[in-house]
Amino acid sequence: MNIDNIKKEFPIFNNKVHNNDLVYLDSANSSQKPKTVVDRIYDFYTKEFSNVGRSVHYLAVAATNLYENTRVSVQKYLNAKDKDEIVFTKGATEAINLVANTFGQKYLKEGDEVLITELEHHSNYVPWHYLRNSKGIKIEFAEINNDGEITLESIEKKITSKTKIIAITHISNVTGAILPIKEITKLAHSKNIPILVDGCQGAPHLKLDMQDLDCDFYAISCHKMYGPTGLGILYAKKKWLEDLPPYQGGGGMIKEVKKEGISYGDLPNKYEAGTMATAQVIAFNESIKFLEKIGIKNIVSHEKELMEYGLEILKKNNSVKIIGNPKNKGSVISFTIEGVHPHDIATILDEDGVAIRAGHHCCQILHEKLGLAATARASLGVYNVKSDFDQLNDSINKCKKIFDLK
Amino acid sequence: MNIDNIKKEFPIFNNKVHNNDLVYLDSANSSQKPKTVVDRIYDFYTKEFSNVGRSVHYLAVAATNLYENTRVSVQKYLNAKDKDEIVFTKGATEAINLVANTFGQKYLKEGDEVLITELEHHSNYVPWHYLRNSKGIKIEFAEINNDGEITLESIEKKITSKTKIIAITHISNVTGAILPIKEITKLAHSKNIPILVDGCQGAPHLKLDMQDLDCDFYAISCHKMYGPTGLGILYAKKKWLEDLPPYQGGGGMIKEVKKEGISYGDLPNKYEAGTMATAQVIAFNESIKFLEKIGIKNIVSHEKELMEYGLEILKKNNSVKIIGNPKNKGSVISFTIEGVHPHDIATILDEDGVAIRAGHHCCQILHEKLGLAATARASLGVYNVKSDFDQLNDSINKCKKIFDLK
Amino acid sequence: MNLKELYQEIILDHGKNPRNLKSINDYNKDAKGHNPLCGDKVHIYLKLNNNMKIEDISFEGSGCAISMASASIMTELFKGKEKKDVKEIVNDFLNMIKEKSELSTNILNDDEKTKLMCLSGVKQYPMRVKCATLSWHTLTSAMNNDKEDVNTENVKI
Amino acid sequence: MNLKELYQEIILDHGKNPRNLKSINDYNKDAKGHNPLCGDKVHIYLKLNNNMKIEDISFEGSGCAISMASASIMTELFKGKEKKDVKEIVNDFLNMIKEKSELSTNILNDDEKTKLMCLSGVKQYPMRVKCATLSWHTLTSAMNNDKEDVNTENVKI
Ligand SMILES: Cc1ncc(COP(=O)(O)O)c(C=O)c1O
Ligand SMILES: Cc1ncc(COP(=O)(O)O)c(C=O)c1O
Repeated sequence: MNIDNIKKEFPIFNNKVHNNDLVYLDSANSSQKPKTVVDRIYDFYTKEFSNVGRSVHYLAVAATNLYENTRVSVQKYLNAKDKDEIVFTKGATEAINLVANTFGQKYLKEGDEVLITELEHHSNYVPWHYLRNSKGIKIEFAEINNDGEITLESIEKKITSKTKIIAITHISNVTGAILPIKEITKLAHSKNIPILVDGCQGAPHLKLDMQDLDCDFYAISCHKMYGPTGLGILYAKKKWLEDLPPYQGGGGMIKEVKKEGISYGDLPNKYEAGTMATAQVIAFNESIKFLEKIGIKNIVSHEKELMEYGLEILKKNNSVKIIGNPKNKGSVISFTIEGVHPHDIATILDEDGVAIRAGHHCCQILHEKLGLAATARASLGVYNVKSDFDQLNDSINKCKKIFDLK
Repeated sequence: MNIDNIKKEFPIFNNKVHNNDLVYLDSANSSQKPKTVVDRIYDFYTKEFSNVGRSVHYLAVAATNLYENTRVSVQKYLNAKDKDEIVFTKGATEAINLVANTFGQKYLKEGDEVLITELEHHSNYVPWHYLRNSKGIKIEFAEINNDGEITLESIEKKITSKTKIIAITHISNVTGAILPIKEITKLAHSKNIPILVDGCQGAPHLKLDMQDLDCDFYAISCHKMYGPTGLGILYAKKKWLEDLPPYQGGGGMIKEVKKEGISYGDLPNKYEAGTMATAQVIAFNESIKFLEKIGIKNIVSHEKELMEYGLEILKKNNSVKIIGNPKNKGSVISFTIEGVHPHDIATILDEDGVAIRAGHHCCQILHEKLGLAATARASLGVYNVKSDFDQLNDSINKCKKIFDLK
Repeated sequence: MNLKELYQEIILDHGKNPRNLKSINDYNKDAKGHNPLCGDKVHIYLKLNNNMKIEDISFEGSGCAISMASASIMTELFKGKEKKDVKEIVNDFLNMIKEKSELSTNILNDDEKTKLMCLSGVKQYPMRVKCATLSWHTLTSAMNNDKEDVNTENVKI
Repeated sequence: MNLKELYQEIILDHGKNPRNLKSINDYNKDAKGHNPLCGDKVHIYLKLNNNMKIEDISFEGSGCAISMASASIMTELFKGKEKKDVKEIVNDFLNMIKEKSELSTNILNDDEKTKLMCLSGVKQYPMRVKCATLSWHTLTSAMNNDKEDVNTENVKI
């Protein structure tokens, strides 16, 4: 598969937006879907549909196998040790809630500290906040430096004898900073602290190797990874999944149910209560295949090249201020234009078919720190090309003209 | 839309199973999907895809409107008072967990009682069991009578001054008993006890009117209702959604986030954390349209006719023992054959293309009460026809022959 | 769609140089509004005199050109108006943004109407309607002495 | 696929009239197994004598024809066998069910092999493989003195 014309694998680009070609720069929000993924959903529902794991008839057997095949594909893609370390959830948000809830139940008590960062998405803050309310734990925030990065040192500074878990993003969805997860994990483990990584922005854009990263938990949103909506993945080391209590309760996750008590099923069923997102899981196998066909190496270098091109162009535009300047930067460029509110930028760009996002990107803590109510954000997917940035820049110039800026 | 040839709306029936026509009698497990629903998913992903509610560009605006349109359709279908009473979840299991967790947090303490029934699916028992463990509450079980029914009296008998909530199924997924929800709700409310209804089996088969039923919570699985997998609905009276604490935490459900604290968004966002199952919600609008086009009255009478026919045929078969004999019976017939294990029945039926389910159907409490390890279950959808029961009966006779029964 | 209709000269002017952007010392009514989607915030201050006339009105806040211009134009408009007329004018404005293309109230003169009509371009931009209406809802809330902040995710438009 | 291969005479016979369906009073090893999907349960009892020979073996439980027949045939087979041979026979059986179509061990004689081969029809019914293997996994667990019950959702086949 040639990455230079990968766009043709995505049917959405055959459509016009306000009579213009779609320039989609909102992949950090959600990625578009390759045709193979959408076709798989269609075929599954029209030719093979059945619920998973509960009946012995032909369709059910086939669906169960397909469902478990995806688990194995994901295991391999993440280089996880065991397929039972892959839990399907409804999204990264649920994956993080699952960990915060079950880890919190078992291991956190009043005065304990959870260490997160100023870069975190609300999804990796609110679930911990619940424990602040219910258990009286404390939340510490590792601070960003002037480049919008989190360094190993900024983490180290905030670790105390009360730190019970570290929960950090792999890539900031605002500054694009790539965090040194492997080093942070080593540090954390040297102090016996487990680490959760919010991999929403990391998973679609970086080579992933769970055994090498060695983190305890890794949360993924499939819809940002060329997969269907309503699906996420929690990778967790087996010892944790065996050790922690179950999360939601229902069918499929139990062993024996009596009026007096209940025993829970083994992994991975223990964390997959109720009917799962069968069709989505099965289709996600095609997303993995798609990524594997291009090859993560090619994706990384393609996106790096795009990123450099985009930064170069935008830096030349004297009204554009880029947010953050991390040495290791992946897949997102947030910016402001002095004199034009991001919301207005987004509306004007949209008229030209350029889709970006404006707002706080669910990172209010960071925006408060930066003293900004909102920023504009252009984010990349495999289907982007250099001319997308040319169009972005042209449309930014249109904003400037409308707002009478030089 | 003519219910007599509704099968042609479902592409799955164009496929063969072991060279036989598919006789799908496993709809209580999950229903098949009409073409309109599958097409909607396809079109959304290939022509209109964007995340919901977070960007101002064209695709995002359109997706947000489509998403909210489904909420309004569901509101109307359920005759709920307000669209904000409709919360999208990943399934009925999550919907029940949401209520048990948040109601439990706020209102349950040691010694309090939750009243459920012996008919309940594990999904409506395990979430309450968690509270037994964490808070020391008690779970009481209203008992079935000899016909496999739960009567108003059996509920009344178990209500004490400590009963804080009643959680019961609308239709048993084993005996098919339809519970007198309206009467039970009246009784509960007369004692100031709120009531949750597990509507998994009720929603696809009964006329629903939340304002008439007057229950406090109603949980639905969309995949059993001709909709996509990975989607459920919690109907809850507005006063509860306003009163109870939030469930999962993440993006979209907050108002203001600071390092010191968080305030939550208004309904319905408060309970929809993170990126939702956008495509599934949008496609579910087609499921509702499908149901409305046939008309629930026609569905009820069609399924009633089928049910009577099926019962008549199976009752004539001297080896078949039907489980339960409720006066009001909907959509499922569970049975055993003396001398043939349900698991063997299912395998033999499958060879003829007849898909049923064998096992405890996530109702171990009920099976223990009945003294059965497993039962076989045939369940109905709108696409079934009388000849499906003829085929079922023929295949049962094949079982008997293989096992040398008279 | 037409960006020129949305970003008219007068909107850009009010957006860049909002009138009445300050607090009032001796206000007797106020309310806060918030659009969580884009972070726009507004705080409306009102001084109602004994004759139930709006003696002074101002706002503080930050937001996009549309929301700043709308608040600026609104405060200009209401200075000197009677309390009893506020509801009718607000409703007329909201209707103009939502459904009709015209203003129909007799309380406003033609000049005032022309100025308000500048905001009608927003109708073609559904996601921006909330920007234009935030300050108006917040004004209503201030008049009603509501305790809850206005949240655009909550009000109908 | 062929139902006749799955439900052979001998399977139906053992399924209906399982041999060794009882507990042993003086057993010295035992283990429980469970297939949560269909509710099948088995409890294996073993009496190993001082010469490390299986002096007696029995089972209790309930389940489908396949699982009952498999347990029945298995207990018949192992009565009198040496402890050291159990592992090889179990593996050979599991391989036969999973991959190969033949039994290759030299420990079993032709009659014994023929009897075991009756269970090979299950290979074509993936959901039923667990029924056929439950008692075998449970036997292994009993020999190993495992503390955890066997759960077919957990073991590889
Ligand atoms: C009565 C009943 N309740 C709850 C459930 C669980 O629904 P889901 O698995 O879709 O969450 C089911 C279906 O399996 C059911 O039949
Ligand atoms: C860094 C980060 N974390 C978490 C999330 C939440 O993911 P989801 O909404 O898919 O659950 C997102 C995406 O919005 C994100 O960018």
